[in-house]
Amino acid sequence: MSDTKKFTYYPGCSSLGSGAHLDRSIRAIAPKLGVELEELEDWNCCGASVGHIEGGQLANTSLSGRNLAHAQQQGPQDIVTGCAACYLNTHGAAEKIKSDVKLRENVNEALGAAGLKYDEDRRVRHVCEVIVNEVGLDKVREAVTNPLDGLKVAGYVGCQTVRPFAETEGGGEYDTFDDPQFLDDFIEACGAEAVEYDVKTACCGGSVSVMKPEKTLHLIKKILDAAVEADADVIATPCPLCQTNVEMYQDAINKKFGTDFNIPVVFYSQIMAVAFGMDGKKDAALDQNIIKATKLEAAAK
Amino acid sequence: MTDRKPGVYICKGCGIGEAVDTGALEALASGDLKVPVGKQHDFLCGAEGVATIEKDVADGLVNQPIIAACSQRVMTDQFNFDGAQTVRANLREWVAWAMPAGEEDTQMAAADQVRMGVAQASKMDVPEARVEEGLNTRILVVGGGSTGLNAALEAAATGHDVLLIEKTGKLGGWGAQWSKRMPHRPPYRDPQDNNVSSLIEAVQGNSAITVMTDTTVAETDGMPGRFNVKLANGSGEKQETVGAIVVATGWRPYDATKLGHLGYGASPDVVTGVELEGMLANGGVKRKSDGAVPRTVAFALCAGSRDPEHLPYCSSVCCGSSIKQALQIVEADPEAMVYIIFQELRTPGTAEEFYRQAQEAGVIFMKGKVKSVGADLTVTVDDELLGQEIPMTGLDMVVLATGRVPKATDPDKPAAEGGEEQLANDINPVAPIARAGEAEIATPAWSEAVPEGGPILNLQYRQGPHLPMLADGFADSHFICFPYETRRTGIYTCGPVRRPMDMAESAEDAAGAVLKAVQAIRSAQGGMSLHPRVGDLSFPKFGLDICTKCRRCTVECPFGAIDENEEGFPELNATRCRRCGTCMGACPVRTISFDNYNVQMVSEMISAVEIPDEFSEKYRILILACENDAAPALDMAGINRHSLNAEIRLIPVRCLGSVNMLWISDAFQRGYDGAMLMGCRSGDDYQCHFVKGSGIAEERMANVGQTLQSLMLEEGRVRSVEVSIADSAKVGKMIDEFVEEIRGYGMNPFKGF
Amino acid sequence: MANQGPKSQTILVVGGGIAGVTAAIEAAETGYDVILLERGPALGGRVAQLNRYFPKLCHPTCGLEINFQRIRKLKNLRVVTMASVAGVKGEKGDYTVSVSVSPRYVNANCTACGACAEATDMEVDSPFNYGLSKTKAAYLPHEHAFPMRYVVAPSAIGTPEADKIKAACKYDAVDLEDKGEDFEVNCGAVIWATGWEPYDPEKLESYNYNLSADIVSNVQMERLANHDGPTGGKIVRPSNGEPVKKVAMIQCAGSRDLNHLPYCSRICCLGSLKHAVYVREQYEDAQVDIYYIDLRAHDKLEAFYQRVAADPQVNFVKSKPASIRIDEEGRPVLCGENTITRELYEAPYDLVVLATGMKPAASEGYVPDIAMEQDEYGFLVPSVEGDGGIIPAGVASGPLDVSMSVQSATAAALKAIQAVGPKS
Amino acid sequence: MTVALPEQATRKYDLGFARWVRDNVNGGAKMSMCMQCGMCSGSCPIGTEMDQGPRKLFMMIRAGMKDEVFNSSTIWNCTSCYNCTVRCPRGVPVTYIIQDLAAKAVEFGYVKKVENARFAKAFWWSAKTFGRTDERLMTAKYYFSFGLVEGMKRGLANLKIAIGMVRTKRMHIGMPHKIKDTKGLQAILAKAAEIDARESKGGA
Repeated sequence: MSDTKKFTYYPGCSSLGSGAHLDRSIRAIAPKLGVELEELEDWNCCGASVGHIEGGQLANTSLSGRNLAHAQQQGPQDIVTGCAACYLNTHGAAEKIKSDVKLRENVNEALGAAGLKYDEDRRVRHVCEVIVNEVGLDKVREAVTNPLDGLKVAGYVGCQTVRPFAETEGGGEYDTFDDPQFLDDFIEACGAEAVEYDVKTACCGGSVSVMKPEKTLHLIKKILDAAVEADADVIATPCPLCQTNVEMYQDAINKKFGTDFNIPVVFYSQIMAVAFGMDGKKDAALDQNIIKATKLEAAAK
Repeated sequence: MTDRKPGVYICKGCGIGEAVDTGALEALASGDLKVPVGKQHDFLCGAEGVATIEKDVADGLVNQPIIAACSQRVMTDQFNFDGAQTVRANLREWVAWAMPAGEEDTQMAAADQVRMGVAQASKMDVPEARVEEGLNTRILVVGGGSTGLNAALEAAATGHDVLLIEKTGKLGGWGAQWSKRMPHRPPYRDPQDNNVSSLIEAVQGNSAITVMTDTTVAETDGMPGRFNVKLANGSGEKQETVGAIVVATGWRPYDATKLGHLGYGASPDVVTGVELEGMLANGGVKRKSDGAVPRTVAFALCAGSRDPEHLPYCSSVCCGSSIKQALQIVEADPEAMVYIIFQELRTPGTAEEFYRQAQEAGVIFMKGKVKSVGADLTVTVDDELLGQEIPMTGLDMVVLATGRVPKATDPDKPAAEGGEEQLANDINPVAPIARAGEAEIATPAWSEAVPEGGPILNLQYRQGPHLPMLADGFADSHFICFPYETRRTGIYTCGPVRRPMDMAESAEDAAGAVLKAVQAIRSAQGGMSLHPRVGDLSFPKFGLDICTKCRRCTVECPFGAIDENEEGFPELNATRCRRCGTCMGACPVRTISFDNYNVQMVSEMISAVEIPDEFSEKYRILILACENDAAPALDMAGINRHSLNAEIRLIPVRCLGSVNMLWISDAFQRGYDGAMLMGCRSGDDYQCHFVKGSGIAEERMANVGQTLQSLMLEEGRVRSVEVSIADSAKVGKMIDEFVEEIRGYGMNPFKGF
Repeated sequence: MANQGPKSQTILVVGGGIAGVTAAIEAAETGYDVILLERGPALGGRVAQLNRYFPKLCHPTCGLEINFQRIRKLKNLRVVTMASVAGVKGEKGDYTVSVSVSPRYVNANCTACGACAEATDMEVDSPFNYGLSKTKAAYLPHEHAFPMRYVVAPSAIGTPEADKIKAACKYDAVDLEDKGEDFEVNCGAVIWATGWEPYDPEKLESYNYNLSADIVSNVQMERLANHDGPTGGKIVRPSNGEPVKKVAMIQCAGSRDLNHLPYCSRICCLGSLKHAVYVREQYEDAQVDIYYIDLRAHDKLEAFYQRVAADPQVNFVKSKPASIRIDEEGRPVLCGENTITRELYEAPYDLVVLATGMKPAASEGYVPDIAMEQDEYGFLVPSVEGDGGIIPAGVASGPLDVSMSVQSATAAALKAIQAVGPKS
Repeated sequence: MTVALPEQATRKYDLGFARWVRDNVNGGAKMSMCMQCGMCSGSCPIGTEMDQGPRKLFMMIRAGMKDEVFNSSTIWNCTSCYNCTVRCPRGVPVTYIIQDLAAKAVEFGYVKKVENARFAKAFWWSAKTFGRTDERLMTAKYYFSFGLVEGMKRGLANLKIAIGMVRTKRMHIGMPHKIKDTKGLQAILAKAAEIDARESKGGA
């Protein structure tokens, strides 16, 4: 395809674990959307939301600095990631380094210890933002060969995919903080129905859910309740931590609140893969969902 | 008018033709009413209809076209003819759109509208202006602070000579003693240079402006266009004539010695904002106690303001000026710890930017009331955000942001005798607001403290020497939409004497007041009324031959326009007059009249209505409606096609104050069954642009009761009601209820007499 | 040019709200020729849509009535409605202003008889009621409109309804071919009084304005309380017409917020106090909670604040609500932190009023680039280098209340007559 | 390493601590813009888990209440949802400040045993050792930081989840994922720590 656009792809640590199916499905759909992903050389952890606590701010920023330095070596193309936390940290670090001369100096001094340097301003983007701003919905629609008629999807965006950058210039101004439309647009473009879902940017508890789930189960319950109320077949999200939290705590919630949730939670990219007529396992990675998305599996070729 | 040539023009359009028999109306005009010209037209306001009237006027057939069509509030341009005096009879909004089509009662109402129009014309003359002699175009500005300096410059720039007087020996007022001012231009973030010295220079260099310092006004007499002002300075008194007066006497700080609980007096390092400003302007802030530069400073806002024990109002500028001072301190010493302790931080508009600037500079804002300030400068704050009482120790200085007291009186002059009633004629600041289910909540007493001191202008008016002022002592307009609507025509206040305001707003206010002064001078030259009856050339004429010197007109004039001469007869200061007709309404012998509005005219209109006999079961109710609120509300009732009772007969009046009670007794003697006065809200919170028209009418009505009793009629047959302009949906029901009550009394037995 | 004096002494006023109307009348009453342009079909602007003014609780139409009477008497004041400015050229004393008049489809023959409205069933959103109700496609702007003349909605043009509307008019007042007109005005000074627009409540994302009809803006609340409004003045839940028992006002809905309007809009605190009065006048058992950051009742308006606060059923919560969600019964629920008590609340209401701020209309419309500066919010300030021939007035120059707007407009009138020089 | 903390102030509203926060905490320079509206605290999804909430915490910082701030539960319950940050009408990066206060609390020894500190330790261990987060090892390290018994308990509670993860190949068994140049990465992190230490001395 002549209008293929190349990106340096930063999969992030979850791609090797809990978010493996996000990574797999993104890699699968990218060519269909005219996106070429070249994996970032020897990428490291972004620091997530806790790295600074033990490591300190500079060390934490230097983690991103190392990735940015590698991207700089790798070519002029923008960095793209599918992970919300990776996006948050890497994008945030790049923006900070851009505006803070002192920080840039310090990060480079640290990078120097490994013979690296970062002396430019690299744009760090989220896959969803790239689909909205670069690919365009029309192209998504064109790629659909297996429209998911009748599938009801609750589009759950979560936090960090849109906050705090979606409305900023650096973040591509691709959607809003509280009521983003892009995910519903993706779902509808795939021929499925995006149900009314007003908790789309409610918080799943993030890393607190990992550490102290007893404090946040009620948050996840709200997300599930709304999906049930909207009669959704499946919840779709772009965020690996959201996917894992909302999926894996359903048992614990059922135990604590006496409910009987068993709702599949998938990535938008898995839905796209199915709608694009790709393989349900190999491409859509539906086999990696703990709660099986049976309707989606049935629709998959 | 020597040669009246009335002509009745009846419009059939807009449903009038369908609602009433216009042919019969035409016949009535040319028949019983003997009007020489009577015509009807399908579309009277259209080009052809207007041309018909124009031609009759041009041909000399008609000089009083009586337009029996729509309301006097519409199609005014179309029905305005050179060389003719137009009379409007409202067949549309008040008859065709409000009463059932084709019915006898509707037809009778329409016929009476025509009758009243013809009667009105028979007593109307074209007013001729009364232009006074010896008019002057100079503008007197009282007060040489920044507001007054701006006013003087604005007036001079508009081509007027200016006399600027200042009580002290120096121009510039507070502003001249200050360092910087609050920002008023983008980016609204930094204190700006004080421009008062350049204002002083500009004034002193302007040949059109005469400056007199050490001067006050001893007495003010005369009227717009010709005020005679006696000026006093150390050496004596001097008489000057000016066309209009702008009062910019400004403010003084609230007396900090009354703020003992805030430590004032207990420590020399508790200072007022004004004192701090002086330090900032003169070499920087230093402690009075030891001359050291303070490094920790707390500002206590609302020191005396928003406090029922002191100043009940918000002085508006203290938040901004304290922020400015805090910024100046921090600028001089970035390590200084500066606290602003507020209850509500009020930086309205773009001043919010200034607040942010101070936050950015590290000034700490604390919400809470300062409970006490000790002699050791310990400030005890009820810290609302931490939820605890905090003693703040280690302070080097405490600044009290004292409020501003308007100088609507001169504290250095002795209090004048009389005139208290002109003070605080305003909404009671503690009056409860109406709530559903609570019929009447008792109003706590409001101690209307008459501001100390004597009158600024010492007006030699029947209504007292003071500038009228509102409850808090500000010499401001009573009206939101007309901030320069003065009760003393030709005299306009501006700046902090009118409302607490900063220098930028005061400068603008000065320009506004000067504009009104310019208009006052111009109107005086043309013999025209000022706001709200702008351009009206009529004025009250007094038939002194039958005047009983009862003085009601001089007392009741809301604008103090009428003096009593040495013999006790009323003497009009024509350019003070606002043409409301309150004097006319007051006169027991009906001897005050306007050329185009007089007791006889309305009497004739009342008499023109045909009163059906007592067997007809048709009642007649007279409604006299204020033309600013009630009459438009009745129009809008028609526009909305709300129904109006067909037994009412409506006459718009300039103001209920102009309603002469003899009209009411006339009406009953003629056989009307009831009478209703519709005016605007009265009382402290009055709505009347002639100040107290509806209030006066209500008082006068009390006496009508006696008249009715003497006629053996029930007092309830007369009622005065408040109708606001927004009552279009209600006014019809108010009338219906009244008519129902009248029906309860039965018909007036005087019918047919 | 120096000694020639102005070529034109006409004063042009752009904007027919309270500031523009005031500026035009005040200037005309000094004898100068004045042209007043209004973009909409009637004069009065935003204040015509208000129910009452604070603190007197009097009706704006009262003052407008006086002003309209003044206009009727002024032969030297010409009012042009449906008119906006497309360009300004020249300098003080000699401006050429391009005026563009959009079609009203109703000409000066109109008597306001209303036959056109009766003839059609087509309805459009009522602009006067901020979309809270519908109006006929041929409509009188409102009962107090000046000029008292109908308008045909552009959406009706080209439909059979338009033909019905035209056929109903006996006075040949409906002109479906109206294309508007463009003309030029030569004038010596321009007063720019283009006023404000309510900040779009949809932009306050977490308040979910779109999710409930029971979340209204403060300007809509004015219509709800107005006898000429969608409910005849009865304050009810727009969703179901039921009476309100618990009402919340949210201050600074958009104002004092770097994400929205960075400045304080000045009027909203007082406006909400007034709205509390509207509610309490109608309902004995209603409770009103006002959520605020700082209650800004400046100068003498403090007394109004205290008078409203004396009502035990009006409460003040120092808090900027974080979000509004909709509960199972469809009621809006305010969520946030009470900053005095540190309590986190989730409080359901029957009606929530967003005290949205004032956004300068000039920030969107045409602004002459000569002699005019805009601050970063879009308010107009006289240019330091300018010749003083173009003068901002009213809310176009900053967030002001009505009284201050009139004050500003009166001052602007003086500046304008100074700019064109002594009457020749 | 950060510039040394000032002593707890003896008088309320001594600005020593506030200025330390301004100069040393990520986002702290913007904290002065807070106008105490409550938007942040009200926006927090688990605000009920916080004793003070960010708004009041900021006021306490101004009041110099250092120990109360660092001992506050507020700094340990941030979910990083960023609602407060994007909604703050004054542009205060609330999330950054709260998160960095947590880091400072660890640095200055206020807390050792809260979950977050343990979790952060486990996380950083993985990041530093392998260059990547190995969810399995990190989680185990976190659980067992509570001690053997508690670690077993926590592990067992989530056993079903772990089994699901393993079965769906979202948790691997075997050698941890590692970057190639762990040495380089560790050198970078060591250097960063060195710079921090140097700067805190310079600033002190």
